[in-house]
Amino acid sequence: MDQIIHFINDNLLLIYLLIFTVLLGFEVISKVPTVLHTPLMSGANAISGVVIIGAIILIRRSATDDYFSLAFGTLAIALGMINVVGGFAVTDRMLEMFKKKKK
Amino acid sequence: MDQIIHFINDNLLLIYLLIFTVLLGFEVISKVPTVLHTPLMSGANAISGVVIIGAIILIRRSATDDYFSLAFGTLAIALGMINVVGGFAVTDRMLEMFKKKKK
Amino acid sequence: MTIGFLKDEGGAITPIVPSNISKLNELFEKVYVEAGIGSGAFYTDGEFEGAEVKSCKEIMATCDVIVRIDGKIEMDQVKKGAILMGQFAPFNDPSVAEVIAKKGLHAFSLDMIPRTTLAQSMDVLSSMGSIAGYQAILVALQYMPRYMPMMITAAGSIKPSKVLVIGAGVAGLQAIATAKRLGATVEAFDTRSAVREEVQSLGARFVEVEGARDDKDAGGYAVEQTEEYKKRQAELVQEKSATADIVVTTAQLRGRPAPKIVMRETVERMKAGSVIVDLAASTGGNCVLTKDGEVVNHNNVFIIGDSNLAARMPQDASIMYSNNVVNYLKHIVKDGNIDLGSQDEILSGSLITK
Amino acid sequence: MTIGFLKDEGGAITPIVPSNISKLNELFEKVYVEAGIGSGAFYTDGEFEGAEVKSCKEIMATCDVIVRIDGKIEMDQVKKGAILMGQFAPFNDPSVAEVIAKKGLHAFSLDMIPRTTLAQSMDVLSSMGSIAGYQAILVALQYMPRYMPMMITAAGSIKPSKVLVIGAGVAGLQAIATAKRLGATVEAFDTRSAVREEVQSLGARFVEVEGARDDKDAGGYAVEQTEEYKKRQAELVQEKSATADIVVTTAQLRGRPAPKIVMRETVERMKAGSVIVDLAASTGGNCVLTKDGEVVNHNNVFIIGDSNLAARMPQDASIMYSNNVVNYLKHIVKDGNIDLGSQDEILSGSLITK
Amino acid sequence: MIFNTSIDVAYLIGAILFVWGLRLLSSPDTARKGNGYAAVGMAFGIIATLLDPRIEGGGNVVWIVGGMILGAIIGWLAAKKIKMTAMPQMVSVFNGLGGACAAVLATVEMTTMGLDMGAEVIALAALLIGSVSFTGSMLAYLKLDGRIWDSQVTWPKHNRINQVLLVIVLALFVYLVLRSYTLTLLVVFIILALFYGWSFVAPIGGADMPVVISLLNSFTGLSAAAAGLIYGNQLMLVGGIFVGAAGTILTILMCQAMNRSLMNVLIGGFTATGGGKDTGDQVAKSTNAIDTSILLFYSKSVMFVPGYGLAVAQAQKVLKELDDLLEANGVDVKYAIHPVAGRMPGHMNVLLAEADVPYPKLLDLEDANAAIPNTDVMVIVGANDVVNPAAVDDPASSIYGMPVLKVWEAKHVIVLKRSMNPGYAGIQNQLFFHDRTKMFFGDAKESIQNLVSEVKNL
Amino acid sequence: MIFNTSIDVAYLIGAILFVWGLRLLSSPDTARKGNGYAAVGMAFGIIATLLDPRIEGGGNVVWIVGGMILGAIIGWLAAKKIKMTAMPQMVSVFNGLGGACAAVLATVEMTTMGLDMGAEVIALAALLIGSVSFTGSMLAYLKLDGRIWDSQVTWPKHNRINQVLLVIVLALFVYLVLRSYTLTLLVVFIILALFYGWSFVAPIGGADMPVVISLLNSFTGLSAAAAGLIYGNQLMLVGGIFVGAAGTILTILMCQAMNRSLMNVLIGGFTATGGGKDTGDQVAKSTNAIDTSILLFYSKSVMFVPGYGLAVAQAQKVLKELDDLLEANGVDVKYAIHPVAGRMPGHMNVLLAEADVPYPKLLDLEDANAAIPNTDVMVIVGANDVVNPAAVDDPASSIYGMPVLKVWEAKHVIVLKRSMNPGYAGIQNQLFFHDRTKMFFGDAKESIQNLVSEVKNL
Ligand SMILES: NC(=O)c1ccc[n+]([C@@H]2O[C@H](COP(=O)([O-])OP(=O)(O)OC[C@H]3O[C@@H](n4cnc5c(N)ncnc54)[C@H](OP(=O)(O)O)[C@@H]3O)[C@@H](O)[C@H]2O)c1
Ligand SMILES: NC(=O)c1ccc[n+]([C@@H]2O[C@H](COP(=O)([O-])OP(=O)(O)OC[C@H]3O[C@@H](n4cnc5c(N)ncnc54)[C@H](OP(=O)(O)O)[C@@H]3O)[C@@H](O)[C@H]2O)c1
Ligand SMILES: NC(=O)c1ccc[n+]([C@@H]2O[C@H](COP(=O)([O-])OP(=O)(O)OC[C@H]3O[C@@H](n4cnc5c(N)ncnc54)[C@H](O)[C@@H]3O)[C@@H](O)[C@H]2O)c1
Ligand SMILES: NC(=O)c1ccc[n+]([C@@H]2O[C@H](COP(=O)([O-])OP(=O)(O)OC[C@H]3O[C@@H](n4cnc5c(N)ncnc54)[C@H](O)[C@@H]3O)[C@@H](O)[C@H]2O)c1
Repeated sequence: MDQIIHFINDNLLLIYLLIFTVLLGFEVISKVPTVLHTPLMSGANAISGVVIIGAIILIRRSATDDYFSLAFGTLAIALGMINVVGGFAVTDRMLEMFKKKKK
Repeated sequence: MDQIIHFINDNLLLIYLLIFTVLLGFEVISKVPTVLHTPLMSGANAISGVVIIGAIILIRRSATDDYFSLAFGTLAIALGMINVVGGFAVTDRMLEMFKKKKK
Repeated sequence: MTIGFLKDEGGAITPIVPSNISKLNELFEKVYVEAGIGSGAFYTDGEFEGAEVKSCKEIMATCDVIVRIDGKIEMDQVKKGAILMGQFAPFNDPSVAEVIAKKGLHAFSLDMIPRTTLAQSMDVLSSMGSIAGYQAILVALQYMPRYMPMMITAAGSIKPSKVLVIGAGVAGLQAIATAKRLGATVEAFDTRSAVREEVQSLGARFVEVEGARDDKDAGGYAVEQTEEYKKRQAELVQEKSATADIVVTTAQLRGRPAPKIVMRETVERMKAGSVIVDLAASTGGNCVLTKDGEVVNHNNVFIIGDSNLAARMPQDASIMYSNNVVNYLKHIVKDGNIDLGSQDEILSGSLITK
Repeated sequence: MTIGFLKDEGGAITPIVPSNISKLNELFEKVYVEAGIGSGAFYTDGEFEGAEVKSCKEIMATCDVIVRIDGKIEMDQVKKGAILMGQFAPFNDPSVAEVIAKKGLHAFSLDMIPRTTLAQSMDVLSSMGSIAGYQAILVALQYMPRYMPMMITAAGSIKPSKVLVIGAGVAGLQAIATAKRLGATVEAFDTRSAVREEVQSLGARFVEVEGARDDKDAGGYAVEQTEEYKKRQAELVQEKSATADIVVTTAQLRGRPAPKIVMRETVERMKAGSVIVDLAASTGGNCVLTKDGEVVNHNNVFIIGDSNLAARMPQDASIMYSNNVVNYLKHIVKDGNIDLGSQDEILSGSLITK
Repeated sequence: MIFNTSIDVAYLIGAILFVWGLRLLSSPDTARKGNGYAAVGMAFGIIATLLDPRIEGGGNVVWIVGGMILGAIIGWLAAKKIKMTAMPQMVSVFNGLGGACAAVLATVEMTTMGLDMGAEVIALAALLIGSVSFTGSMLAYLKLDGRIWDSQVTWPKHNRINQVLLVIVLALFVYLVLRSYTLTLLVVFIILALFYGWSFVAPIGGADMPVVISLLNSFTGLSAAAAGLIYGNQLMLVGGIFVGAAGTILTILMCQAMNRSLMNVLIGGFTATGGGKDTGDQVAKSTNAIDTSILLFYSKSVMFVPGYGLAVAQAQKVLKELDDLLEANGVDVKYAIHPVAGRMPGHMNVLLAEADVPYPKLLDLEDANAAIPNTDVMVIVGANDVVNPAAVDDPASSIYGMPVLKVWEAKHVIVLKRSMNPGYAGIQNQLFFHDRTKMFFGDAKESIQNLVSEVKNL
Repeated sequence: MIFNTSIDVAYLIGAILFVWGLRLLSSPDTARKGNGYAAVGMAFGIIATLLDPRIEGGGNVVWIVGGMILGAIIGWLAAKKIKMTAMPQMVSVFNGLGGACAAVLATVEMTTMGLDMGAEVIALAALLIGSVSFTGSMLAYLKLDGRIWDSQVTWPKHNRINQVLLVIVLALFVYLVLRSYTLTLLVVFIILALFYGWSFVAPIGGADMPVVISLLNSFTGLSAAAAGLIYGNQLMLVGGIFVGAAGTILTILMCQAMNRSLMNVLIGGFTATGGGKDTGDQVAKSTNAIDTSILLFYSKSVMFVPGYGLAVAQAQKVLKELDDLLEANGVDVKYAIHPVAGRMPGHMNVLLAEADVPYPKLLDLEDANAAIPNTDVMVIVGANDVVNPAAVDDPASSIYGMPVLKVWEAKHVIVLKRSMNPGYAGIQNQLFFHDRTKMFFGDAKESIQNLVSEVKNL
């Protein structure tokens, strides 16, 4: 409990930010047509690949001979990159059908 | 320039928060029917009365004999309170016409 | 003042219906109606409460105002200074006014009421034209051996009839509306350019012949067109009629014979069982084969010449005509009198004995 | 096999139209038509290309299949073993099948084709009934002295006509649709409960008389109703007719006289100029005053008894009838032969000489 | 510690309630609830501030409570007593007072505390923005209330003067921050700021005041945010910024609704009533689909008056659809059919029958005129001559004496047509300039289609 | 210093682009652009990370670039080669890999660094969520791709087992945090987490996999956010939380679109194809206004097949409105009129004439059947018998031999009716169970009205 209170005290701005981000996430999605559910899911998935940044940081931080970190880090980078590149590309393909017309 | 950079560095979270708040403000208002413009303006105006919090802080902080601050603070509180109470009340009256029907 | 209403020779429409008598009693001292005046419209003499039923002779001899739809009133038997009301068509026979004036009588011709917005409630040409347009389609359907609407059925697909309306004045527009209602494909022609939008406003197609003479200054009536124009129009009509199932013609020119628009060869190219309804029959007809008051069967194309189609619907026609007359009288009778010298546009426009 | 088509006595509709001959040539060795068969529908003999024009006698003497709409074929002059086709109405006269069979002939009665979804393209009752319903309104308008649609005009406001349709089968529904199109306020009656939704689907109001006998098992045809029910229905009809401008009755019971629904007093309460169109006239009529084939003027209410309204529109009626016949023949003729013993529902249902 | 945290959480909740409240406020169905949420959020903030143990000082409860009660009473009474029509003015006053509050706070801070440069910048900003908001709002109030006319407060080249003024104020701002600051200079600064607020609003047309109020409202929000920075209070900061952003968007939306840009509005110099189309001296007020749809949706009775324009636009079917939608929501819908509407006898009947409008809904001239005074909204769909008051009150008119539909006797009149052009009779129609009339320009079919969409969204 | 700040600003821009991108993604018109924005945001983030001078360590550019190129190529090829219909599976795989990435990072952090308790909690959370997301997504992929059937992976009382499993995992989590942590225990934890992910998805119906993927996607977002906390990276944190929130809402919306609750979906055990109405053994697929409207809007040719239901619903006028809207957007619209549609000869003609459908748009049986194979979407509006394939392929049927509209030869078939009830002939209709058929249940008029609203919003 104490720790939680401490945490809140120390990270008040962070908490504001997180909650507002959540609100923004809700607000942005709240009125989306069903047909966009899949592309949206796919797009969101691509964004969640942002975790790759962590992998890059991990490797950049690692000693050049820390093969454990390097190996796993590279694996993580590859995985994340698949998620990012594949995710955006596949979303784009899904959305091709929507480019045809303008009102 | 330097100061700005410093400021950004020191208040990164705050800046995130502010920008996200702005985005949220945009997003929340972006599709509002014309007829709600006035009530919305009025409601937003009432919220901007949040400045009253500053007035309260000012007085609470002041020494009991700092009549300059006390006088001005009380003036500020009264002004703010008019804004807040009047603002919400008038908004509510404006919105009375909308309560009639439900779809 | 007293007013008397006479019956047209063999006419089904009555210029006065029972429900209007009370209104006339407010304007006139006494109201007379000829015996049997309402029979064509299914009114018995007994229904004309508030009016006195008299013979034609008596009415002519005594009344100050005498109304007969076609205006054919024996002037010799009429009281001096009396006012006659009817459709005298002075534009067709300009001498009529003179004759009446010579007899010391006055005459209001209801077909001379200006076609303004204000006068619409008195405008017998509009109300009767409207009925004629409606009936034009019904009478055509009586002869046409085909469905008017489209029908996709198990026993075959029937295409919608094509209806061509030539002259989209009041009658033409109503014909368009009626044919549209029954599901026909309707096209219409007119020389006045303003009509285009009106035709389209009824959901029909406007077939335009370019080069029509302008008509802005003719008070709403059509002007006669050039030879070149007539030729091109005739060609287009030939074209359209060949495929039309029903042609309704209403083109009239005030004071002149009706333009000949549908030619013999045109008729001969039409499908068997097709129908032409010619509302301009009384002034010669828009179709060269038209005979006024007759149905001509020309190679199984029926040409119906009838300028009095309103009589096919005598009850409503009588009600509307009577309303027009009453509205008109309300307008011109002031304090139990008619001021023949009035500058009122409607009164002076329709007073032909000046 | 050869097939020959005969003309009805004085009938305007032809059971074969020129455009269908080629289809018959695929089914039969030779196709014959009686001279003048298409005249009522505006077809000349010359138009029947692919068929041979012969006299009635010759056709009867030579053809294997003989078609005449009303089925009135001189059996003595017909070749032995020939197949007759027409509307023999065996439900009205059950002896007819026997008579034909005795002569050694076979007969298909087109009015006995089952009313199934599959058989609809051969169903002459449907196609002719549909036309009759459409024409019922047109013929009524020929007599009614009033506007059908509502008209708010400067010469007075005209209320829409009230149309009451009794019996909403094929003809009744088409009458409803046609009256609606022309702007009437339409109400309809029927004893079959399923009709309610069908009536409403055309935008008309269904006037329900409660307590009708159920009819689910009568193959789509109406069953006779109880006395109590008849009484209440008559009362409601009395009510509705008193205000109706047009009453169209189509109620028929297979093999029995048409139910009497519109009584004398009902008619006498109707407004002058109102019209009753009785499509059940041939089986006695739904109105007691109906005379088949006549227009009765009863106190200025017109009662039109006509069970053959389709003949008012002979061209399309002929096309549809002919399509029905061709579709029917296509169904029953297999490899140039008709298998009289077939178990096919449509064939065996309409074969009355078994 | 835990109490402090609760205070922080209360602020947080307040902020969330602000956001959620404004979100609900932007849809008619939930607007009232949204206002309530925001008010609760405000209560959270105020109570938290009152209880926050981290604020050290005299306490001075009496002063606080006194000020609060005084303000609450004044605000409450003002809000309740004001006439419905004067509400926008009231909002303007309230907003000005909010700005004044921020300005007062900033002044006190400037004079009493030793601020570092950053804080000084922020305090001066709050002072400037608050002051501008104060005087600007007050002038907006006076203009809206009709107490001051545009011409009374505009000078020649006013916009140029404003630009110069702004430069001076900003220069003084920079000077105050960078160089030494004296009380005198501060007072000069305050006076200039107040004056600038007034002068800023002065040349803007009276009819554009709502836009100005919205803009000044977002200013007040920013000044509150600035004050929040001074006091390190997240709720003020977040709330202020949020309102600032929302107000800005709202201002832009309001300009868009008038088909103008914000710049265009601010440069000002427009006619007294914007948004309408001019014809000669008179100006007709115009409206749009959203406002009209809400007007229709929330009224008890609506009467359509179809005319030739309905036929030209072939709008009968969409009109019926609108009718159906309104009926489904309990609005009583009728049609007033003038005998000569259209171009042939019975023209409207043909159209409305095509659209399946039940006959009992059609009123003829007499019935319609009897029903009009009890009708909330008359919607004139492409009719003109048949609703021309000249027939009743202008003996010189060519249609004088013709019975017309007295639509102006209803509470509201909406006229759907494409332009100010006359109808068949070729005469001007004073109805369009009537107090209760609003023009809804555009092809009738399109306009009604838009109404249908809007009503569906309600 | 300034460079550092630029990096921070780049992250900030990345975050804003994420938000803006997803916002644009939620409307068909701008969706593609939105995806592009988000991708650019990601590029900002990655490049900023690569350049950030504040990260000290070996650099190891080769490893990084190697990993990136490898991943990029695999991802790109996978995305481009995959069949259109298999895209959801692909997304699932991608998502699983993202989760795996987070799990790997967390594992490395757990093993290599001395973390304080807070960081440990966060790392373990990332590890847990990432692992669950990984195996769950993989199973979802296998199910969606038809490689594994529900029955192959569900055990009796599966939900109970899952609950127990969850408790064990969480207990281990707490133990790892509070008590000493050993590598063995960590490995056990990882294995359990991976297994739980699998087991969590196993009992959920194959047809519900899209919902599951969306849920797991928001999990991945959360694990990314957790990783962001570990590395103190705002973009990861904000982006992760944002996607987590958006994903959660999206998951709920997807459930709503199927008329189910999330709980209902997760408890699972449903039929292989959810959302349809059952009739005997066969299941018809159902659809809704939004999907249908988009299908119609973005197709080249649409053919309506009106039947008796159109008449009953009196939907002819709204149908015409839909027609107009589609035509206005370049869709070719036709009507196929079957000769016996309705209840009287010419029934459909009467209705469509009333709605003013131009005659050339009406195709009779033959013309329609010729045009159907080239038609994108057939919309059956309350017809039944006249589109029954039994007439063609079931000699036992009472309507065998009747010519019908062969609507099933078009690319898509949408059937508007209220239920699975038969029509006049009283016989079942196999069309409803056809591959290309989707049922849109409801009164035809209401359904079409909804379509109209949706099309207008596109
Ligand atoms: N009923 C008859 O038998 C008959 C026959 C002949 C003449 N008239 C005369 O016609 C007039 C009828 O009066 P009314 O009020 O029906 O019509 P009106 O006075 O002619 O006015 C019609 C109005 O509709 C507007 N309009 C035209 N197209 C439009 C569109 N697509 N969308 C929206 N608005 C459109 C026009 O204004 P914008 O151009 O600004 O859009 C016009 O002012 C009377 O003067 C009458 O005497 C009647
Ligand atoms: N044309 C004629 O002359 C004639 C005459 C008599 C009989 N028939 C027969 O009628 C049939 C006509 O075929 P059809 O395809 O037009 O009709 P159908 O086969 O009778 O099917 C109509 C369908 O419309 C649906 N429906 C009813 N009301 C609805 C509403 N408000 N909204 C949406 N859907 C609704 C019904 O399904 P739900 O209940 O699930 O909604 C029903 O399955 C044929 O069998 C034909 O033989 C025709
Ligand atoms: N103010 C009002 O409210 C009002 C009321 C009724 C009529 N009017 C106007 O009165 C005028 C006359 O109406 P009407 O119906 O009595 O006209 P009409 O009977 O004199 O003529 C019928 C139509 O035939 C057309 N026509 C003439 N020659 C033609 C030709 N060669 N080819 C094709 N068409 C030809 C005319 O243009 C006219 O439209 C119209 O302008 C009408 O709008 C006004
Ligand atoms: N399957 C198909 O496609 C198809 C095609 C055409 C007709 N049908 C069916 O065939 C049946 C007969 O149609 P029809 O038009 O030849 O019928 P019909 O001519 O025999 O009778 C006309 C109508 O009168 C009604 N009626 C009988 N007695 C009545 C009474 N006392 N009062 C009121 N109404 C009374 C009947 O119910 C019927 O609706 C109907 O059920 C029809 O739906 C089916």
